[in-house]
Amino acid sequence: LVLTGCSSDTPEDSAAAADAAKPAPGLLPAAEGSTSYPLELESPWGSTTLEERPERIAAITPSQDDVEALVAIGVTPILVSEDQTDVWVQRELDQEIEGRFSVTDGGFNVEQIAAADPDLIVVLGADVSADYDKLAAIAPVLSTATTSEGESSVANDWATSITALGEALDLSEAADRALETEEEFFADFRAEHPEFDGKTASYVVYYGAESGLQYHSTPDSPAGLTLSRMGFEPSDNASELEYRAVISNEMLSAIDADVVIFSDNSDGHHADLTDSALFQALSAVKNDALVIVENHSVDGYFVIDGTEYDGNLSWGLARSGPLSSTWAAEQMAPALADVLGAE
Amino acid sequence: MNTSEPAPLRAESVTIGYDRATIAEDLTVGVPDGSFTAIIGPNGCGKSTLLRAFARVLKPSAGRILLEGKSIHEVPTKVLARRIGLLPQTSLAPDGIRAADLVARGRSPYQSLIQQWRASDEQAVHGALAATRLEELSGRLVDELSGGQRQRVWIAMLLAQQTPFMLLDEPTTFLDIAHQYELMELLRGLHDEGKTIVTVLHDLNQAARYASHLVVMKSGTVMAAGDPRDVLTSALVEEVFGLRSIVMPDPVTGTPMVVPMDPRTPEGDLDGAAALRAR
Amino acid sequence: MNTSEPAPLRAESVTIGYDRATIAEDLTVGVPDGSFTAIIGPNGCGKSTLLRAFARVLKPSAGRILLEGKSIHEVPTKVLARRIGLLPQTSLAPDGIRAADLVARGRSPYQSLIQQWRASDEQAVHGALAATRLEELSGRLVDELSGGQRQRVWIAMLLAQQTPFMLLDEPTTFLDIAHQYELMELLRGLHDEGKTIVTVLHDLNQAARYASHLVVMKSGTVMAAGDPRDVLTSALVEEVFGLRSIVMPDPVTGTPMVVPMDPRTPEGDLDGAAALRAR
Amino acid sequence: MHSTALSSGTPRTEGVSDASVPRRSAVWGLLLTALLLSFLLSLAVGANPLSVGQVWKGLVNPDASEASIIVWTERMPRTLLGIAIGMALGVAGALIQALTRNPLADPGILGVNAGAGFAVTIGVGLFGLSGMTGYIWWAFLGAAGATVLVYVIGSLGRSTSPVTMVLAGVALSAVLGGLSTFLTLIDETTFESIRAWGVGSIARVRVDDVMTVLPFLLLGLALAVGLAGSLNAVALGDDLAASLGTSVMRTRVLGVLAITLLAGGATALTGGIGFVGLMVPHVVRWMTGPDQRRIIIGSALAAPRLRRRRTDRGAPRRDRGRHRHRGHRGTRAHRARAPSEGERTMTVSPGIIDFGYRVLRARTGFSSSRIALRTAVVSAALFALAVGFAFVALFLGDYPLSLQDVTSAMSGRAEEFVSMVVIQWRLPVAVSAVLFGALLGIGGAIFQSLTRNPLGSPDVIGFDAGAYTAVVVVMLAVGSQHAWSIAAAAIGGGLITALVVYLFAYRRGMQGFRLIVVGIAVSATLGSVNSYLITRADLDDAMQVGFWGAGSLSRVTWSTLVPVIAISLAVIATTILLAPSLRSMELGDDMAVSHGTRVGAARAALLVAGVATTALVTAAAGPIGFIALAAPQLARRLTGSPGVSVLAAAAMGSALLSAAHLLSHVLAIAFRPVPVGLITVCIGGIYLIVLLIRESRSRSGAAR
Ligand SMILES: Nc1ncnc2c1ncn2[C@@H]1O[C@H](COP(=O)(O)OP(=O)(O)OP(=O)(O)O)[C@@H](O)[C@H]1O
Ligand SMILES: Nc1ncnc2c1ncn2[C@@H]1O[C@H](COP(=O)(O)OP(=O)(O)OP(=O)(O)O)[C@@H](O)[C@H]1O
Ligand SMILES: [Fe+3]
Ligand SMILES: [Mg+2]
Ligand SMILES: [Mg+2]
Repeated sequence: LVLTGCSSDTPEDSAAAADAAKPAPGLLPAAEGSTSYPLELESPWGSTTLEERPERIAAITPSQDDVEALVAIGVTPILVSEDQTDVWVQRELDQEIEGRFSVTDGGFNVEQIAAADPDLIVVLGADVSADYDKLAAIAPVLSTATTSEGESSVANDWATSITALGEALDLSEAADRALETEEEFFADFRAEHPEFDGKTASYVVYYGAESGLQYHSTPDSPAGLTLSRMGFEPSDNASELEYRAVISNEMLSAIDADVVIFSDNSDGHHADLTDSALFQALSAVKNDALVIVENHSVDGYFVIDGTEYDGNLSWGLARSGPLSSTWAAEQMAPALADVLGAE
Repeated sequence: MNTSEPAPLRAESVTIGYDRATIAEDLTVGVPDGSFTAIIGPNGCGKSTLLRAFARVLKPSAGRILLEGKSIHEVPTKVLARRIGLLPQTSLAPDGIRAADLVARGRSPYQSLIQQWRASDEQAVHGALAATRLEELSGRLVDELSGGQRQRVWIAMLLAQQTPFMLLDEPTTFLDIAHQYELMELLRGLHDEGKTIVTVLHDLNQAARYASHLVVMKSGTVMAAGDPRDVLTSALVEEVFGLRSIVMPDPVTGTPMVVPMDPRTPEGDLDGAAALRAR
Repeated sequence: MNTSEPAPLRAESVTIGYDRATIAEDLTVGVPDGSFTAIIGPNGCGKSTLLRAFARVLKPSAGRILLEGKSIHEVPTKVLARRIGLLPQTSLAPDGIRAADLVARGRSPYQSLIQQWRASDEQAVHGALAATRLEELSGRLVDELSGGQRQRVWIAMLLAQQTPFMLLDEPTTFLDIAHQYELMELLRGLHDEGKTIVTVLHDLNQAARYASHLVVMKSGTVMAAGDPRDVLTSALVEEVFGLRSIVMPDPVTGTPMVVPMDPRTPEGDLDGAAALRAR
Repeated sequence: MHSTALSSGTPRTEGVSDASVPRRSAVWGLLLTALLLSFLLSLAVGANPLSVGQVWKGLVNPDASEASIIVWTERMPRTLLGIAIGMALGVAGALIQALTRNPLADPGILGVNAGAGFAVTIGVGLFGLSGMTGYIWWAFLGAAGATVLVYVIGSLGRSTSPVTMVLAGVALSAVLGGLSTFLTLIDETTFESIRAWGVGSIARVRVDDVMTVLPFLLLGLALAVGLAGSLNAVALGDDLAASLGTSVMRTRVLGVLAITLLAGGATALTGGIGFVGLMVPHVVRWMTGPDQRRIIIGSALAAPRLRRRRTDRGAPRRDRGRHRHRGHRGTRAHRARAPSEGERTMTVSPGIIDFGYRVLRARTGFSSSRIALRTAVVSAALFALAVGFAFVALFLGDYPLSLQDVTSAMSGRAEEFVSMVVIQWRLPVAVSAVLFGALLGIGGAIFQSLTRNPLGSPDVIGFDAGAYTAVVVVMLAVGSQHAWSIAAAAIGGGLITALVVYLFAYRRGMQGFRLIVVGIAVSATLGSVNSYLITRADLDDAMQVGFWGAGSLSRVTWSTLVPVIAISLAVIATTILLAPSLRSMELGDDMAVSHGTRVGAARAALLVAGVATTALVTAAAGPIGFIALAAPQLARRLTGSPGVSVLAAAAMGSALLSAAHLLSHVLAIAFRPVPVGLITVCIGGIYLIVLLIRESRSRSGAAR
């Protein structure tokens, strides 16, 4: 059977995770001493108390957003969702993650989480209202969800998440450092690529004839954020489109920009669309400013202009975390420079 | 079976019909105390409609149906169901039901949550099966019975309901001649026990033989009512049905016997008015 | 309507039945050339089963049904459908169909993709509606007709099929007496035009009056067959139906007329063998 | 072919159809005008807000302008395609309804959709199939294969029975659908690429693909038109059909073939648009009358427009790691030819009547009852089984607990966390498996009995869609997620839907048929409303609803369960009180009234109770499909009871759901977690198929 970035590993035996319950050395960096325990952890669904500095951390957001945040400050979680762990996280990890848990239609499998015996449960960017009580019975729960006017929001803002993690784990300095590193990276990046400055860019993903073309670079979207940090401006129609709006053929002109990054998720059938008269009429195409990213996510690599790269660029662009966005920027830079420099 | 005190059932200037059409207007017709009433009349004249109104299946849009002086629509349905039973012209049997089960359904007016199946229910069903000679077929699937066998099952169900008033719509349909007469004898027996029988019949001779009271309908009105011996004449048959006939005494019972004329043998034209055969 | 040459239809030592039960074994029975054949017999004796076998709705498990010497199961169905028509004992009308449309369905054996509705179809339907006096009801919904009206629609459908062989299973069911005799007259007229009529009847007097050939069945066997005048005797009625009766000449037509005995008037006991009334 | 039908459909004898002729020609005019209008509209309206003038200019002088490109390369092919697919599905629906004489049958019932989906799943998952053209062939073959299988199961007895065929189709569809979902669960890649195919949109189909399929559609259409006359005959019953010169067998085989060609082709292109095939024939029949020739042509004309409202429903959502599974529906009954024990008289307790089966008569001074021994034994056994399964499931879970841990937790002597896992986490789920199964069984039994149709289950009639809508509204608009408010919303939504359906369907007494038709329409409308609400909602809320919409027991806690238990006690009590009325209504309204049943009131109350069962379960666990449909039919075949028995259906529902619950635990331990709903569908479906095959073998019924 085949796997893609959106797919899952075969779940590892959770019983094995329980066996390895002894704290592995070096799961997290040494304490900085800036946080004092016990620490009250608030969330819209209730609160828990962290009695002492945790070591075994379960990161249970299905999309693994919290894993990236943890790894960014040097922490290795003991339990994550069964989705494949991405390259940009993998390359920063210095040891294997102990266990995986499955996400089914019913929600979190709380028994698997309990069996891993965590002493902190991190859930950033997911609503666990229904399971909160059960999770809290297992271990203290850290969430950055906020409440306003009775509605809870789990919108994921990296700075908030990382800062909160730093505080809870007594790693505030590491958190600040991670954020600074990212800032520095993009400052350097913009300096290195002045040709991107002020150019408009759109990022679209093509899912094949069946489900069509989606627009992914609205200003607040992960890809939009990454592109703007790289120095680009949003394309003309970016603010009118919804994130992941399906662009019908009739409306293709809406994606036009100085450069169009076109991610092909259709198993190589993108010519169905790109050869059409309406697509050929785009100014980016006429100006030769179309970057086609062929996803071979099954085998974990992608291709731009005949060159293979490791990892899954689509997923990298679907995040704007400190590890993913810097990685994505690195990957795209040569091709973009090629297109824009040749202008 | 329990004898019931005599009880008059009557429609008082009722208007009955369906959404699109009024079938009978300002109709007044009574079922005499403890009578064996037969309703005859041409197809579509409203016999079934009247019977359904008596069984409060149809609600009259004007007028009232009275049972012992009280409007039947004011009597609790379950109570009424122990007084008046109906055998509709056509009925539906649930898939896969067996004869005895269907008959047992006739007991439902007597059942409550706690009293679901008393010895009296058992006896009533048994009696009904015996009276319709269905003992041997009682375990058979209703779907797999012949037309006549099935009709007897429905009659048994009505019998099991043990109501003092029994309304039957063409109960002899599908029955062979022996079963027809057997059914009529059965009804007569029930009548003798005090039940009031109201039945729609197409066989005028059976009606004449067994009924103590004959109601003759045409186009939603009652053309004649009374003792069959007085009512059933050749002229009436011609007027109501448009059928020329001779009416002679039944050689067995002496009741009127209608023998239709044969249009090919005009010498049989005993009646004067050889009018057109309308509808 | 087209006259058909005389054509014999017969069952030759057939075994017919249903999965669980064999209804008739090694039964041989013929419908004489151009006859008006009536089948009589008690409920459940196999009349409908035999009729369905003649109409090749049921396939005999042994023996053959022959039409003019050829097994009907070898004739293409559409061709056979122009020769033999059936009116089943009970039928299903599609929801929301109107009378004329239902009658028009009788023309389907004559229709093909290209010849969907010819003038001859129109005439046949019109004639059938006229013969059953349904002209005025032709636009009505079948669901909303009275029992007798509906039965006439089914008969009209069979008429519209214009087959030289017409098989009818209890066609007088639900009809009032005038319509019953009208139907019998209609069948006689069709018979005179050369059609072969086979009909199951429960009214022995009608059978005697109209049939040229009577088949008397009991428990899947033929007890007697022949001219009704010869066949229909009080002894036979008692033997077949278990019903004591007197058989006298019909005052109108002189054919045998069966008048059932009244069990209450034993002086009517004209027959010797006052046997048990079996089933 | 239009003109043939138009000129031939109506016998024009003077006086014959006078009443209906003008109305009919008006209907035809209406349908044709509407078709033309929708054709023009489809050209004029699109994603790009071109003005009518631009469109017209682009249309009449094709050049390189954007408008012209859009009109000629986008809108024209899409329009023609939509018409072709709509016609195919509409006609296939008319065919299947005529063949099975069941107004609830849609082409999917022959396994077309599920077969196509399964084949594509296998193709993608095991053979690395990709791209539309590949899908089409696999889908087509899958549809054909499933249909043939359904037909074979349906004809195992001495003759083909439409009822068995329908049931077999429903069961097979359920199983294939379940297996497809299962495969995609194992291998998410497959799922990702199939999901879009399965949503049923024609927006992205390419002209080339249509050309591949078009010959099949045309052949199917020709066959359908050719069969119309025979279908008219078959509608009169098998006896008359035979004597009218129609070979019933041949009509069925060809009809099934035509359906495969039409629906298989359309499904291959679009991934299945179910509603068209179900609804269009009803709308058309209502306008044109019951003649199949008119219905078939009318469906062809009408379908393209109705279809358009359903396109673009499945805007992709971000639901990584969370997937929703469509509920499966199905099941259709047949007179249970239980082995006849009529000849051998056996009475357990003293009784004088031979009921044809063993009867238990229990009498005390206070109460009395009679119950078929087999029904009693089977129901008791099923309940026992249900409780047993649920109990065993307590011992299984991902948190490692010893046998002793569980037993001591049950007796309240375990350590706090252990006892919480057992009592707070596992016990409510186990209890809900038993209770919800019973509720669903009861709801199904009530509706199948009221509508006299084995397909008449609450999920088909649309009451769970109503409950779902109300919950979505409450969650999204009001923002409340409390167990009581969700339960109240679900019941309220179900009841309002029921009321609406009832009001529409009521016309001097209610008929099961009209109830069904109105129900389907309402259900379809609500389905669209639901997807609209969800696509409009912001992401997180939508995800929340998505979670809930999947239908799963594992999130049930005592706080959600307590309200359900409280209300369901009332519902069950009502049902017990009304069961006698339900039984007497099986005999028709006239008979029921004369047996002392207040038909109107009883029907309304039963409707409420039936709706409440479904709504309660929907509220607590999300929609759980198939049980309401399958349990009454399975129970009936096991007990040999006449009609559907509420008690046995409840027991069967319990047993099914708790067996599925247990199995999902076993699978999770041995392999990987699988949603309960999926397992229910698979075991229920397979079991139904087995019963059908057994029944066909022993069936009499040469005649039927
Ligand atoms: N459901 C209905 N809706 C509309 N009209 C109806 C309905 N049922 C019967 N009718 C019409 O009412 C009239 C009387 O019908 P009814 O059934 O009472 O006749 P009937 O005397 O019983 O006739 P038959 O002897 O044929 O059974 C008929 O003209 C019939 O067409
Ligand atoms: N579908 C069936 N399956 C099994 N047995 C059947 C079926 N239909 C009829 N029978 C049985 O076959 C026997 C003959 O039935 P048939 O219908 O031929 O009787 P009939 O002579 O027409 O009776 P009636 O006058 O009551 O219509 C009956 O005993 C009946 O119970
Ligand atoms: Fe996925
Ligand atoms: Mg009547
Ligand atoms: Mg018969």
